[in-house]
This record gives sequence, structure tokens and C-alpha cells, in this order.
Amino acid sequence: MGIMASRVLGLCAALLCLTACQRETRALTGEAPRRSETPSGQQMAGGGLAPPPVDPAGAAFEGVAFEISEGQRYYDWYNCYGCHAAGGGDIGPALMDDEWRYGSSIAQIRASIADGRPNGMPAFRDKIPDRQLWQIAAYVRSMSGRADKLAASSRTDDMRTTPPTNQARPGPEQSDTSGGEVRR
Amino acid sequence: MIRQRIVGDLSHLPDHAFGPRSLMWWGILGFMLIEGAGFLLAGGAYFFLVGHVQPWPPGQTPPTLTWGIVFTVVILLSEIPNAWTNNQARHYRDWPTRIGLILMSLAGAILLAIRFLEFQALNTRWDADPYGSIIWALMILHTVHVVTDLGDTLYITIVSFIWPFDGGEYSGVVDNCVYWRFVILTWLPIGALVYLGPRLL
Amino acid sequence: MTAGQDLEPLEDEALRERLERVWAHPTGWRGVLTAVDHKVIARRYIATAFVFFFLAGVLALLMRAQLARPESHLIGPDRYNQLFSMHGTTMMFLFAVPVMEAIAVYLVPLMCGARNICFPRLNAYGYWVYLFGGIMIWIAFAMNVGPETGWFSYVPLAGPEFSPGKRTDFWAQMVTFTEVAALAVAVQLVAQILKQRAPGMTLSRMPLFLWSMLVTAFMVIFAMPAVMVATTFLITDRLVGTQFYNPAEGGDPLLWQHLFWFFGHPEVYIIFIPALGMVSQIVAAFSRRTILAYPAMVLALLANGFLAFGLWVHHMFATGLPRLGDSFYTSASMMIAIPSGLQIFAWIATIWDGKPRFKTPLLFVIGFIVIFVLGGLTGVMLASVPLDLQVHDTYFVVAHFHYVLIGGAVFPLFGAIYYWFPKITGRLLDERAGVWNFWTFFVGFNVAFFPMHILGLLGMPRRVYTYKAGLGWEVWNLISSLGAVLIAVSMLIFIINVLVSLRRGKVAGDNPWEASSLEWATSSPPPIYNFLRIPVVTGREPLWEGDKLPVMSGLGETERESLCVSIVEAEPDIRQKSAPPTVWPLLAAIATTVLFIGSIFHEWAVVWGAIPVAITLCGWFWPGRPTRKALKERSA
Amino acid sequence: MIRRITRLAPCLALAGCAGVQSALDPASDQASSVFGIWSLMLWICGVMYALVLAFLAAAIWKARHRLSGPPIAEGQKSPADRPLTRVLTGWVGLTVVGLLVLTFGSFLVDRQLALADQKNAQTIKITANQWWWKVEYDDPVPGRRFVTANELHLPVDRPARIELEAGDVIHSFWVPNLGGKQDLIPGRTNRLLVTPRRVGLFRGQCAEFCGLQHAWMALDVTVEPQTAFAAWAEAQRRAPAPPSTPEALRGRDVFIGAACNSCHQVTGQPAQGQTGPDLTHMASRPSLAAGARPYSRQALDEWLRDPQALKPGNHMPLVATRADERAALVAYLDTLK
Repeated sequence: MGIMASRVLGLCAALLCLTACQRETRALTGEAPRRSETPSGQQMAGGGLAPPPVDPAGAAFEGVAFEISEGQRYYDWYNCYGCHAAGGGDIGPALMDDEWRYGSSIAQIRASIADGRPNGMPAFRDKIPDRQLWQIAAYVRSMSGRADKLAASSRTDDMRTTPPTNQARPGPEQSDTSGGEVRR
Repeated sequence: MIRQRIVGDLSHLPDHAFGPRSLMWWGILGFMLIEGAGFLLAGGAYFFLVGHVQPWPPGQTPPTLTWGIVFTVVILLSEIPNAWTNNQARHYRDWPTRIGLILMSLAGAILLAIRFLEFQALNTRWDADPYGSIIWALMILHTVHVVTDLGDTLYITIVSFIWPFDGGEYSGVVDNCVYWRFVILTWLPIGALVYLGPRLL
Repeated sequence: MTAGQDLEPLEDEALRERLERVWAHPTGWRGVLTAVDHKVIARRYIATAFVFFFLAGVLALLMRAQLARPESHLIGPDRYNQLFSMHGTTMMFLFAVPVMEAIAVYLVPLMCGARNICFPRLNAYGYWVYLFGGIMIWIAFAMNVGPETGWFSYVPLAGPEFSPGKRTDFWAQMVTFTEVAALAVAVQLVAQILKQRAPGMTLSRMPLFLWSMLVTAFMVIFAMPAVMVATTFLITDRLVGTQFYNPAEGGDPLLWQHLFWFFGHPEVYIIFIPALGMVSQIVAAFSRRTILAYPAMVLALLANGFLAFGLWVHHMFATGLPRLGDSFYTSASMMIAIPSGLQIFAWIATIWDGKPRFKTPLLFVIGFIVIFVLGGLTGVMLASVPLDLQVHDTYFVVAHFHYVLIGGAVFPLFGAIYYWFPKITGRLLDERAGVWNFWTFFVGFNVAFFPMHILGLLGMPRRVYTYKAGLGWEVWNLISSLGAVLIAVSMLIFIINVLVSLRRGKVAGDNPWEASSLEWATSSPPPIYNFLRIPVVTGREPLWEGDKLPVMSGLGETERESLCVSIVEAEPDIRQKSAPPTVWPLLAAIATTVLFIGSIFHEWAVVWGAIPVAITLCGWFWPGRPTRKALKERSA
Repeated sequence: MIRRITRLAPCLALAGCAGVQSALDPASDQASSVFGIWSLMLWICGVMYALVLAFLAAAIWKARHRLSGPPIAEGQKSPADRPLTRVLTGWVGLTVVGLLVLTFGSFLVDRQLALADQKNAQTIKITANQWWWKVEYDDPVPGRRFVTANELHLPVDRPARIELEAGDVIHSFWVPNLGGKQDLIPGRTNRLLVTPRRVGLFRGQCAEFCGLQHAWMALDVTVEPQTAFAAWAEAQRRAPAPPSTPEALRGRDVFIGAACNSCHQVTGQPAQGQTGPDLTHMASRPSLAAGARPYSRQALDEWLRDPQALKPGNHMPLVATRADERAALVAYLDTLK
């Protein structure tokens, strides 16, 4: 009984340790994550291949506090504000409303940024290095409350335009609102 | 072992006293000093922020006065049963003390209900701007004290019905009354900062 | 038995048996978890604080290893930032303040001639909260969630944008833990010293250590709320997006600095003033002379405590505050040198006029004077606005505050350990090892920290994880690192001395130093009830007054009681009940810990977590007497 | 008075403290004043310290044979009580006088710093970012304003009014040879006046902990004669010569085509990024990456190969991943003189 309990406790502690460590990791490197660059073959509207919704490389970014905060910085530096504002949307669609035309996984968001999307979203593949693409994708995911609440930061030191990011709650999955964007 | 010489006997001393003669009074005084310092510093932070955020409040309507006034009136009135309870306890009156405690518990509960309505009518959010943040902080700070004292009063009330009162318990009731007075008194500056500050500054 | 009568050994034996029955406590694990005796709690407190001291010392060694050479790659910036943040945080919050309070928890009731500390359960609770807070931050550190923004965590660097993750939240919550613990002790010390002294121990007969702890306790009460407010604002900024420190919305990073230093500067004196009290006790005992100019010494302590609140802005001279205000803080900061200088003089004069015996505790006091005075003088330099603008946030400041804190607090602390170790354990620490301990520490300290003055003047900022070669800093850094190794050796000697002496040290007897204060009037270690009968004080040096100690009988012999006296004249007033052992403070501390840690992750944890806290508090205060109903049945 | 002390001071054994980042080697009016108060402090505090140590030594020496006898409790007046109390009073008096002198001296210097002559001052705005310095030279004529990074040129004998702002967290501007430090705080503008009096190369460094790369946030300061400064400023205003070699031309295309221009600015090129240091004349600056390395082509190549290796945690992404791209980029950047 005692041994059982201590084992369970130990397991819990180990799990806690793992999750916490991952969330707090600070990988101080410029290297892009290693990944298999073989597209899964779904054709997207406007060309380009749909990325697989799951990419092992994304795990090193989504839910990692440091990467999300770096993404927040680069979101500003690469001028995503220009079209999407602080997430409320302007010329480009809102990013904090948890409506995703092209999928809500980090790999899909990264692909949207890298390859561009119809109706004005340019391809940033050549402009933004790969690591930063992942970081921005991680941040964009956090805006809608999809990232780990414990990893997202509450606010930036700017004028407040949105409610605290770490208070955002993900809505029900709405993968497709404007109809037939993903060709099967 | 050092040799000893008996010069007196302590067994005849009383086992409790009221007010500053009681040990617990000093403990409570210590905590009141701590909390008072906390209130003072929060007030200091308020004025510090007033210096930076102009106009004050920035663009919002000030908190609605209605419930604030009700709260202030009720909390001031609650001093009457409080003083009465204090007096009964000092005279070791069993039942009146109990009734006083019940009244004080009721007063605390009513005040909490009013406080809930007050929070609805603050007309700002804590994450809107520093003004909203400090208003919420002051209100929560004071509410915590109302809750703490209500908990304490409820606890003493229950104890008073199950266990026989002795001198120490009467002393405890008196100390609780002192603490409630502290909660009343601190509300005056805090209420002024929350309700009058945005109107006058 | 009539007053003024001499006592027979037989009566003592009977009384001892009765007291042991009344003050009996559980043994084994139950005893460990339910202890409320101030001596047991204080022993744990001291041991825990020293564990943190050595841990933080290891961090310092790692930092010195990294800085021994320029452009070293031993430790990266991320790890290094956590190292110095943990070092500072641990030393300030988990070692310095707690250890001083711990020693007070042990000694103050004894010096007051009391049977236990005034609020025994609060005392136990304070210790547990402190322990859990310390364990929490060290586990967080081990899991790479340690603080990274230094011990004063300036916003915006510590704010939500620039310190992602939970690292800073753990830091801020650790501060809350230690504040709760420190405030719990402070309230007890105030009540204890004002209300529970020995009969006849008027204010003007109080040992200087009691005065210093009284001043310290009041300082804790007024200073600590500032950091509570500051860290609460920080946590809410980070957790629920309040705007206290956001300059874009009209908040201000300087609000943090004001609040933090309003606490942070008195904090230094909260560490230092107890040390002054220790020094006074040691100097008097080993010079075998009452301290010169006692009233002036008391006034000096009060002045130190009072002035310490007027200095906080001198940490902020470089922030561009109005110049006129700065000049005010310059004069206030310099003024505090007057009471400190007075005390230094009085101690030396006491040695001069006394009959000193240069045992290890006095050696540490002499080391304290030599080191601390230098630190105080560099402090005077730092009070000058223009000079501070040059050396602020450089290694000059690092040197200064290590001279003040190690010289001013740790040396007296080591003296105090050597001095009171026999009282606590019943055995003396080895004298020869003590002398070695002292000299290695003294030399190592100066080798490690003196060069830092020069480094600061040569332009080396503090908190850099590495530095450029060729700026003339290499030699001084290397010397400093070597000094750090010598300090480590000294600490090893100390640890070995303590461990060996615990088992094989010379048996001390009641009063091995022939000292004068009341703690030496009982056996070593004291029995759980401290004194067979309550001692009565007729002068400032009670044990030097005559060969028989006047005492009063009749307290705490049938139930746990302690004595309350009038504040000024110390006339016996009330027999106050003293709480028996219980597990509730531990449970309350666990509930508090759950609340605090929970609130790092979720704001509603404050509300839900309050419920178990309330339940445990009910258990804590539950009257341990028969109920109304039971009494009625019994009488029927 | 303070000046005189300044002249006396070198007799202290501080001659070995000359350096490019030393508070003991003043090269401006402000640093000299501070050095003066430092010397005054050192003397007064030194004497006080010597007095304390002498008294302590005497007390220990006096005690060498008086080790027995009953203790002196309160009330049993020791014959030394009265004289010692008198000396104590004297000591307190001495402390007060010493502190008064120091407070007054400090106040004088402070006033001197605050009331310094600002006529004909050159206004320079410095914005600190994690972990580099943006330096903007102001001019009444808008077209004559220019921007540089991580280097500061000052004309000798002319006061410079430096306006200090922060782009992210709190930093502190500190060039020890030129005077005291001043914090750069988000939401505030601080000012610092410097009047350099000696030509030379100096080094400044961020003095307020500002995160991962606080250690490598340096600033190269050149104090030069008026004419040299004017020439330098003129060169800064001009766009660099366009690249001429094919490799450099290719490098420019990489610069424009890849991520570089999102953050960096090069006058005369379609590179208008504002979030990173201005690179218009980067190859003419003494060092790279805010003082992390002396500038050289090789150092630049190393930096671009992995910015995180040199300054772990800095915000410069790894842009040129291919070796040939990097070589071209280095060739181009090296032309930015």
C-alpha cells in the first residue's frame, strides 16, 4: 500500500517535472527545428500543400512560455500588427476569435504564415526564418486561448487593446466558416 | 544550577484581562499594524498612480455611489451592536454576548452582500488601466478583512453555543470587537479613495 | 512557603516532576509534527536557515567559478541569471531574516524568563510556512523554474512581457511565504517583549538583545507589507493582466522600485539590528563588563530603526528623480552612520575598560568591527548622489553590501552560534577549530570581497555573467574567486566543528561563559518549561547581581501558563494560558502552501484555497475543554 | 576646493587605474567632479577607519593582562566610565562633523553637475533596447539628423546633452570615464550632461540588469577633436558607397530578400526596419553586436553563422543558413563603411 502510494506520487512528481520543465525551457539557439519536409498532399486553395495538422517539431514551441513570448516579439517586429492588429483583426482577419479557416494546429498556422493564403496573406517563407515562424505560430495560437494558459503571458507593456491573453478561452473548433476553403 | 530565593508567588494572579492588559490584544494590534501599513502603502500607490494617469479616472465613469453609500451607512451602524457586544462581554453577560455575536455575524453577512453589489457597480475592470487595477485592489483588500472578521465572528458565535464561556473567551469577544472597529475605520479612507477620489481628483 | 526563604533540593525535585507532567509533549513522529515549544521550533528554524545558507553559498561558488576567467563558457546566461537571483533571494529571504528571527525565537523567551513564547502555535505555523516556501522555491529552481530577475526583480523585466513562464511568479510567491513567516515571528516578539518579561525587568533593564529584537520586530511589521503590496501587484499584473506597472497605460515601473525599496532598505537593517543585539551580549559577556552608555545604545538602536525608513530612495538615485529630494536622502543616509558609529565606539570602549577573554565569539565580534566599519564607510560614500551615480550597480556596491551583511550580520551570527551553542545543545563548540574557522573566514572574506571595490571603480557592472578580457578586471576577479574558495574551506571547518561537537564537545554546564543574562540561569539545554520558577530581575545584569537568583513560584505548575506583566515596570499581571502541542499549525501551513502555490497558476485558487485554510484555523482555535453539554451531564 | 583635492588625489596609489572603462580615470568635467568627491570621501573615511582600528587595537593591547576578577555590572561605576563617555561624545561629534563635510561636499558637486553649462550643447538621444543602443544625433535641420548604433562620438570640450529612453526594459547608461550613470526607463525620458575634456576611446556598458545579455551590452565612445567629429558626422549622414564586387552585390540581394531588412535599416537601400540596430555604417564601427567582438570580417562571419553562440538569448535570428549566402552577406556588410 505504502509502496504503491509512493510510486504513484513519484510518477506524478515526474510528470509534473516533465511538463513544467518543457513549459519553461529556454532553448537559446537559432537553429530551426529538425522536421520532415514532406507535405501530406492535401491541396490548398490558392496552391500550396496542406501541412499535416500534427508536426513533431511543433511540440518544442507550442505551450513553451519562452517561445510564445519570443513569438509575441517577432509578431511585432515582422509587422503582423499591420494587418491583424493586436489580434482583433483589421485588414486581415482577427486572430483571437478562435475561428480557423486553415486549421488551428501550430503546424497549420505556421504553414499559413510561411506559404501565405488567398485574399491577401503573403508568404513569409523567405522573410522570416524557420524558427521565428514557429515562434510566431505559437504566439498566434495563444491569442485565441489555445495555448497552455500557464505559458501565455497576460499582457504586453503596450496600450491595452485585448483582454489578457492568458485569460482567453478556446471556443468550439470552427475549422471552416467561409465555406470550402480546403479542397478534399 | 544557580541557587534560588523565592521572593513572591504568582498563583493568585487573574487568568485573563481585557484590552491592552490581555496578551491577545497585543497580537491583534500587531496584525492591525501590519494590515494598516498595507492599506497605507496601497493608498500611497493610489496617489502615485494618480500622478501618472490623467484624467483620473481615465475615460470611465466613477464607481456608482448608491451601494457604496449603503455599505458605508451599514458598516457605520454596525458599530452600535459592536459596542454593545463589547460592553456585554466585558461584564461577562452570557446570553447578551451571544445575541451580540449573532447580530455582528448578520451585519457581516449583509455587508458582504452589499459588497457584492458594489463590485458590480465599479464601472471599471481590473485589467483596463492602472486606475481600474488600484480600485479593484483596494476593494478586494478591504473585502478580505470583512470576510476574515465575519469568519472569526461566526466561529466565536458557534463556540459560544457549544462550550461554556470562561474569562478568556469573553476577552476574545472583546478583541474581536476591537478588530471589527479596525475594519470600520479603515473603510473610511478606502471608501473615500474608491468613491470620492475619482470624483474629486 | 514564605517569601525570602531558601529552597531545599527536595522541593525542587517535586516541582520538577510536576512541571514535566504539565509541559509533557508527545514523542516520536507525533512529537515532531505537533511541537510548539519555542526551543524546538527555533532549533529547526536555525538548522533550516543554515541549510539554505550553505546552498546559496554553493551558488556563489558557482558564480565565482564562472567569473574567475573572462569570457568563460562554464555557465550560460540563462543559468547564471538564475544563480544570482537564487543566491540573493535565498540569502536575504530564506537565510538572513529567518536566522535572526530564529535565534530570537530561541533566546527571547529565555531572556525574558518565560516558560514558552507568547503564541506557541503561531510560532510553529510560521516555521512550517517558511520551510514550505523555501522548499518550493528550491524545487522550482531545480526544475528550471527558478527566479531569473534578481532578488529585487525590477519590472518591466520581471513583468508579463519580459519574464515569460512562471519563474517570476514562483519568486514573488516565495516572498509571500517568507513574509508571512517573518510577520508571524515579529508579532510574537513584540507581544513577548512588551508583555511577557520577567517580573522586575523594566524597560531600562532589558538586555540590549531584547531591545534590538523589539526594534527589528517593529521594522518587520512596517516594512514587510510594502513588499507584500509590491509582489501582489506584480503577480496580478502577470496573472490577470492588471496594469500597475505598465507605462503605456499610465502605470509606472518606478512604483515597483519605491515599494520594493521601502521594504528593501529596512530589510537590511532587519538583518543587521539583531546582529547588533548579539554583539552587545557577546561583548558584555566576554569583556565581563556591562555595556558602556546603555541609554545611548538603546537610543542608537531606535534611531537606526527609525532612520532606516528614510533611506530607500538612495537605491534609486540613477532613476532621475528630482535632485532636491535626492539631497534629502543623502543626508538621511549619512545620518544613520551616527548611531552605528556610536555603538561601535561603545563596544570597543567596553572591551577597553573590561576584562576581556578572547574566545571565538569575541574574535568574531572583532572581525565584525573591522569588516563592518569598512562596509559602513563605503555606505557613506554611496549615500552621496554624485558618487553613487558612478558606483551604483557595480561591483563596488556588491563589495559594500557583502561587507555590511557578512561583516555586519554573518560574523556576529557566527559569534552568536559559538556563544549560545552550549546553551542550545549543552556542549561547547571546539575552541581551536573555532579559531581556525574565524581566521579562514576573515581572511577569505577580505580576499574575496575587497577586490570587488576596485572592480567596481574600474567599471565592472554587477550581474554580468561574463566580461570582456583586457579591461584590467581579470586579476581582481581571479583573486576574488580564490577568496571564495577559502570561505568555503572555513564553512567546512564550521560544519565539521558543529557535527563533532554535538557528539563529543565539552559539556557546558549552565553558564560556561559566566554571562549575565537570564538564559544562563537555567540548565543547558533548558528543560521544556525553561525555568523551574520564574526569575525576578533587579538590575541590568541579573546573574552578576548576587549569588542567589530571586524567583517567583506558582506559575504553570498545574496547567500550561505564562506570565504577562505591565509594559514599562514589568509588574506581574496575568497568568496567561499557553497552548499545548497540536498538529493544526502544520495543517494550516499546508493549507496555506496549497493556496499560495495554487495562486501562481490560477487566480481562483485564492478563493477555493481559503476554505481549507479556514478549516484548519478552526481546528487550531478549537477549545480543548469539555463542552457545555458534557459539563451538564457530568454535573447531573 | 574640490578641484584642489582632485589635483592632490593622484598621490593615492591609483595611478594604475587608468582604463577605457574606469571611474578613476576621468575624461570629462562631470567625471572629474565625481572623482574629486571620491577623493575627499576616501581621505575622510580612511582617517575614520584608521581611528577605529587604532582604538580597537589599543583596547585589545590594553587587555593583555587583566583577565581575572569579578565582572563589572551596572551600578558598580568603573573609574573609566566618565572619561570614556566623554570620548564617546567627542567621537559622535567627530562623526557628525565628518558627515557634515561629506554631505556638503556631495551637495556642492551635485549642484555643479546639475547647473553645468549647457550652451552650444549637442543633443543626442539614446534609446536602449535588449541588448543594444540606438544613438540619434539631433540637429535643428531635420535632414542633418542621423542615427547610429552601439557607438557614440563626442566632440571634445563641447557639452553633450544626452536624452535617455528605453525601448523595452530598464537599462542604465554608463560610461565611467565620462561620468555617472543614468537609468533608461520605459515611459520616461532622463537627461545626462557630459562635457568631455580629453580625446580618447572609452567604453560604456549597461549598468542595470536587463536580461540574458546584460553582460554584452556595451557602447564604444570616441571623444575626438571638433573637426574630426564634424567629418565623422558628415560621413554618417551620407549613404555608404554602393557595393561594387559581384559577391557584395549578391550579398545585398540576400540582405534585401531575406529577413535582414525587416529589422535593420541601411540608408540608401530598401531596408527600413526599425527594430534592430541601424547598419548603414556598421563596418566602420569598432565592435560588433554591442561590444561583443571587435569588428572584423571574420567576427562578422562568426556572428552570422550563429548569433546565439556569441550572445545566447539575443533577438537576432539565424538568417543566412547557407554558407555561400553568408559569405555574400559578409562581403556586402563589410562595404557599409
